[in-house]
Amino acid sequence: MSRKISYKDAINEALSQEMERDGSVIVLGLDVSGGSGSEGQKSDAWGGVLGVTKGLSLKYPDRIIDTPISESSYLGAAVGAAACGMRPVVELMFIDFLGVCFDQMMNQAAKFRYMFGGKAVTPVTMRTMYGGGFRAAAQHSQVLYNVPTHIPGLKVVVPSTPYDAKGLLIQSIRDNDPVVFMEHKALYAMKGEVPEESYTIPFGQANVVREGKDVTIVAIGRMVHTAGQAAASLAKAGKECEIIDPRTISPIDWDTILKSVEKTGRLVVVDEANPRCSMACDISAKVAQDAFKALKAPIRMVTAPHTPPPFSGALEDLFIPSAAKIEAAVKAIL
Amino acid sequence: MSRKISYKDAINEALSQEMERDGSVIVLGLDVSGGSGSEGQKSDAWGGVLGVTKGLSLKYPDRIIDTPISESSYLGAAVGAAACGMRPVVELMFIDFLGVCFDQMMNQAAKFRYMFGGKAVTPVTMRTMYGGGFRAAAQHSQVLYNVPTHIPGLKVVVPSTPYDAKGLLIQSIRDNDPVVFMEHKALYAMKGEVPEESYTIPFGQANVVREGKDVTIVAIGRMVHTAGQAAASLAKAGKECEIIDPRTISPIDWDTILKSVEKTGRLVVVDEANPRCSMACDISAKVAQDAFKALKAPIRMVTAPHTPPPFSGALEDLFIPSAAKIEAAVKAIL
Amino acid sequence: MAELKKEDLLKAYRTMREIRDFEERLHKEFATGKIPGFVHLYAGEEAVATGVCMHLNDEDRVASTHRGHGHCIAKGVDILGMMAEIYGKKTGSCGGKGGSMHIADLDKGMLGANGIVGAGGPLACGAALAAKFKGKGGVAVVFFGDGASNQGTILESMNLANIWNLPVIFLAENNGYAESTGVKYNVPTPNIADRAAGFNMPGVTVNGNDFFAVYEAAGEAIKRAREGGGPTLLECKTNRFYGHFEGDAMTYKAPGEVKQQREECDSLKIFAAKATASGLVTAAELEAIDKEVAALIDEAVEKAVAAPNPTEADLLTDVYVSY
Amino acid sequence: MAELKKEDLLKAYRTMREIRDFEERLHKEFATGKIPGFVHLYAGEEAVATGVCMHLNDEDRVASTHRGHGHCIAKGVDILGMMAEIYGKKTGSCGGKGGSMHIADLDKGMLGANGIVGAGGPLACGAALAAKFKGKGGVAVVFFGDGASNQGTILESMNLANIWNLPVIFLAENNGYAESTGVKYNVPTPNIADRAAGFNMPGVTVNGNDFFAVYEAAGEAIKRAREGGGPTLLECKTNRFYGHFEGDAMTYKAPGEVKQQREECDSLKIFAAKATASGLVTAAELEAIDKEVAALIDEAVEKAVAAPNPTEADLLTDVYVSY
Ligand SMILES: Cc1ncc(C[n+]2csc(CCOP(=O)(O)OP(=O)(O)O)c2C)c(N)n1
Ligand SMILES: Cc1ncc(C[n+]2csc(CCOP(=O)(O)OP(=O)(O)O)c2C)c(N)n1
Ligand SMILES: [Mg+2]
Ligand SMILES: [Mg+2]
Repeated sequence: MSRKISYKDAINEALSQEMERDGSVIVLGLDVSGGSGSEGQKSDAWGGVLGVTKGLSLKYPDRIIDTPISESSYLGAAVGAAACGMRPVVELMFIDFLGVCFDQMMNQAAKFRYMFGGKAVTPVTMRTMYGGGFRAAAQHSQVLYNVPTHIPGLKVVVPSTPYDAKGLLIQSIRDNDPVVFMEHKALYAMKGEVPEESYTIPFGQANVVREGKDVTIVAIGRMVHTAGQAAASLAKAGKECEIIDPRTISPIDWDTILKSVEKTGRLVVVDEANPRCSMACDISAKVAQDAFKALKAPIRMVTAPHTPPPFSGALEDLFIPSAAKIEAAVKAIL
Repeated sequence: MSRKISYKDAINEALSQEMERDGSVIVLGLDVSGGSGSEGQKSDAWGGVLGVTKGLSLKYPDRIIDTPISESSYLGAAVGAAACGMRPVVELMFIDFLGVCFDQMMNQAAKFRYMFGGKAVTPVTMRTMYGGGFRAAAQHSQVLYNVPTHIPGLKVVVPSTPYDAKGLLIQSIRDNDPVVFMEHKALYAMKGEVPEESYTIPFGQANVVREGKDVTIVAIGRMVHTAGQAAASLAKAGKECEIIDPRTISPIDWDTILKSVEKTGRLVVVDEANPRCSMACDISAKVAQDAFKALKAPIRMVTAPHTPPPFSGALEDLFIPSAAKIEAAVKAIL
Repeated sequence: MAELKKEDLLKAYRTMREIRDFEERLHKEFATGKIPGFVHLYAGEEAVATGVCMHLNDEDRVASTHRGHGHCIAKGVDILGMMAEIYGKKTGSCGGKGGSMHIADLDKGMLGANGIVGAGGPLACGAALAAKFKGKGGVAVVFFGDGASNQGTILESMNLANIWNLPVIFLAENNGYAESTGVKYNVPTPNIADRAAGFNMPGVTVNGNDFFAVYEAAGEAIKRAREGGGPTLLECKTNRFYGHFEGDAMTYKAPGEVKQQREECDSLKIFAAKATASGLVTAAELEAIDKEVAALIDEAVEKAVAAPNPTEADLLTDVYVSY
Repeated sequence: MAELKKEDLLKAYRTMREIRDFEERLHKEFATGKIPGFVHLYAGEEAVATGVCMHLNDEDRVASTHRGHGHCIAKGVDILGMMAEIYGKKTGSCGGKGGSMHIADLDKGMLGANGIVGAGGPLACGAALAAKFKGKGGVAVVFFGDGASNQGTILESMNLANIWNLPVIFLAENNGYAESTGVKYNVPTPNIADRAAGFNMPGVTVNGNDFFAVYEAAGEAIKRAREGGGPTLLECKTNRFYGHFEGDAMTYKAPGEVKQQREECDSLKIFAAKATASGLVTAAELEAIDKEVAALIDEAVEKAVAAPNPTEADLLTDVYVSY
């Protein structure tokens, strides 16, 4: 398995392989083909705003469906189609647009099964981009994965590598529950080893990215790599960090996290999101409840500050958690 | 100040007094007057779905404005009007309907000031009902105050008594930032002492509802009363609980919470919401970070389970945190 | 009435009678305090759900509203299960977890009553999209009220249905009120159907109290949809006989407004008159149905009252297929 | 052209030229990699913003879009501040916190460019409501694209504006594309203005490349709004000369499509031809403006490049008035 492809191509390949395998998989979203109704190239003109679905409409012309800018309708249509036997993968371009369609996710997709006494099955995958680094400012850089994580009935997946992106997306599509699949826009270009054949990664299984005995760092999505830099630097000073990438945050693999903290006695949580009611809080609180006795020092959270994402690169670089801040947090509790 | 009125009437009085004082205060929402365009009583036919604004349209006929069922538009109109010099109080009937209008709250109202470099002032108050106990099922019983709390730029107020409801609502209306004002539907009938004259309660000042030395219980909204029951029962067994009602959760009075935990060494957080990325996590995490040394036992969270709110009373009573569960949590860490 | 046979007429009448009696009985039972939550009654609007759903089979999907009992009954959901659900019992259609606002039966093509005004629009588009992929001529119907006609989700969905040429019927149930607010305030055109042109689809308005008018117009729209002719906006003007929800004093209605509607616009009376006048059915046959339905509703309430509550073990199940 | 005086014509031309040069320059500068983020250029659509905003004063409000530079300039926002903002500098209109998609100047009545498609509809309704309370004849304009015409917020807002009789102009900028998707796919009627009737308001479609056509139609709509006559939907058909955003290869446009539009539909050329033909202004006068504007844009870029970045102290400010 020595082939290296990008995070973006890994996602594309997962979609393609699942569409090949299962005719009930359809892809809906803004410009996911691109060019519909245009004067020039009428198919595959874009493949999504950043080209993630590029090429698919040539292979599956009827199942890659461009949508009008009506997120409630088309996301809700994906939910409805899922409840009627399809396996839609619907793209919400940026998670920041959640505000125009949240109801169909939170009150419809998430709740059908419970409200209907266990009778509904709604296998919809909602792909969306999140995160900073693009100088895309306050309405195109948010993280927000804590919002669907709060909602019972949804599953939330946050892959940090091309390998995970492919395996987790295939799992999401095959999964019988509604899944929110969060892609970090600044990871699309990242390359990594990805098997050509189809494979799945089960939900709720964290990845221990780096082993260490001094401190546990739980980091999510792109922050896994930032934490890795911090750990590399700390290693030079003789401090061994254990880095855990939960990969899915609902369900989340508490076992692996709690066991690690029981070993290290120390926890730093790194979350690119704003701090209040965040995943950083969620993980910290769980540990403070269930692994309290093992803790030798305060838990530290490294997050963005309580401000909207700023536009200017000079500010955004200060806004996004950095390796230096993670390192400082680790040092403060060692 | 021996006059007792209900939580609902306290809210009504706050609105009335502010409308009297300031002509730029307007109230918008579904049936907030009621009867518009009807064949019968054309004004004040409802006063909101549970009668909270009853009578106001008779006093201020032009400023109590019925809206179509277009939450995005009318909530956004309130935001726009606020940015243009009005002080709108807009009602989102139930917080569960957030999904059809969240954008105007999270990306517009919340972010104007920051995105525009400090130049916007958006004094909009968004009143909404939350919480269980009405057998109103999965789409009319949610708590969800963690969602606006996560969003920088919003303030979030959760009054637990008629006194607080009045003072905090007047503060919300006068406040120059967007405020989400959360009313628990099961508290409307609760009576308490409320001064007739106008008064404000500052944001970010918690209320120490009960003093005690053994354990700190932070409880929010209606849960303050449930915690009170638990504390009364525990007192009989000689255990002294300190109950803290944050009253506003963004901003939140960390000082009072941290000081109390420094005194008691123990923390139970009671939150009616679903557990993941909740206010329960938020408060637990902060304490595990900033008052860790004072902690003598694990932090405990008492929340609803990770399920949508069930309809049947038999289930809902098990879903909502009970005094018995709080008592058990306290005992588990004493 | 040409194409309707005797058995069709009797079936239609039975459905309408079931809805009416179900709702009238709930109204009484609610007053005793034994029924929890928010209950929105469909009494007065029976001809709409019935006239539409007579054209549908179990493969066709319906997305309903908070006022969903009528749609459920017309779509064939079991009445005993519905009653038990409304009482919050373990034997209910949703095991007591959903209640009045969330009754669903996917096997019957009932995608659920819905507590979110307008939410059915997108869902019906999705059901129609699935039907299109299936290629067997299935259709989807979204019922929504005059108030809901202003919700962005409904408006967007009309456009979506048109540009994807989906087999959806947008069924506007215009009962004149959204809670206490009159349709004249909320909708600035004479008819809700006037919105159809802007989304390039046929818009039709009929008397929603007349089963035959609804049946005919719905039949045309559904036929067109089945044949690939795309969506229709069909508005049925009707009345609700009770408050927005149980407990509503209806001060926004004019004195005598409901009384007059009950006298002049009662869909069951109108149906009975026309059906018996046609000579295809007799008054006695209708009365026999009345009795059977009365017994059925009695049975439903008795069984619902006697049924067990869900228990603690039920609280945590049915959130996910697997987690 | 009757009511337009020489100074008006010169002003209109200057505004259009400022927009064009601002955008053409950004296109060049973007290619050098010095401009961060997503940048959506308005070049080609100048006549729309200019024709509308000529009727507005600082008390009138405009809610804009992701493609907002033209609206900002036409509404009088300082060009030096805009350029610095787009470069992310401390001296920018928003201190570098907003960027291209969020330029605002409330003192000028510019309620902000907006990164959320359709979000301006409700905001403009609110601005209009405030104007109504103020009672001085103020109006609000929401600009939105052909793609945005399908967003529920826009559709809902048309209804809201009508039933509240708000002084709002819904200004549909139909440039034929929503990102890569053609308007023919997204909008099933010949004109977006065809949606107006369903919300009981006038709907007008004009050539958005002709300043005079826009000016006249907008003038009527704004006058009606100021006088209490309620909202209008005004559609301006126009073209964008660059990609959806900088970096877009525009494969969805036909070969030669932009070239032809630049030749036949260039709003500045059309304006210059008509204005000089009227005899009110001379080609030399327009050329003089060209030079002044070129110098202004040079200055704007130079100053923006030289300006300081915001610093750590700026990161945490401006979230709340008080917290
Ligand atoms: C998004 C949303 N907004 C508001 C409500 C509250 N609500 C429930 S029913 C209703 C009125 C609906 O009116 P209409 O669509 O005419 O249906 P009807 O009740 O007349 O059948 C309202 C406002 C809701 N449930 N969902
Ligand atoms: C709610 C929302 N959905 C999608 C987007 C992504 N997006 C930005 S601009 C755009 C196209 C807008 O098309 P149109 O309204 O025609 O405006 P134009 O770009 O042509 O000026 C899209 C889809 C967004 N910003 N907000
Ligand atoms: Mg109605
Ligand atoms: Mg466009």
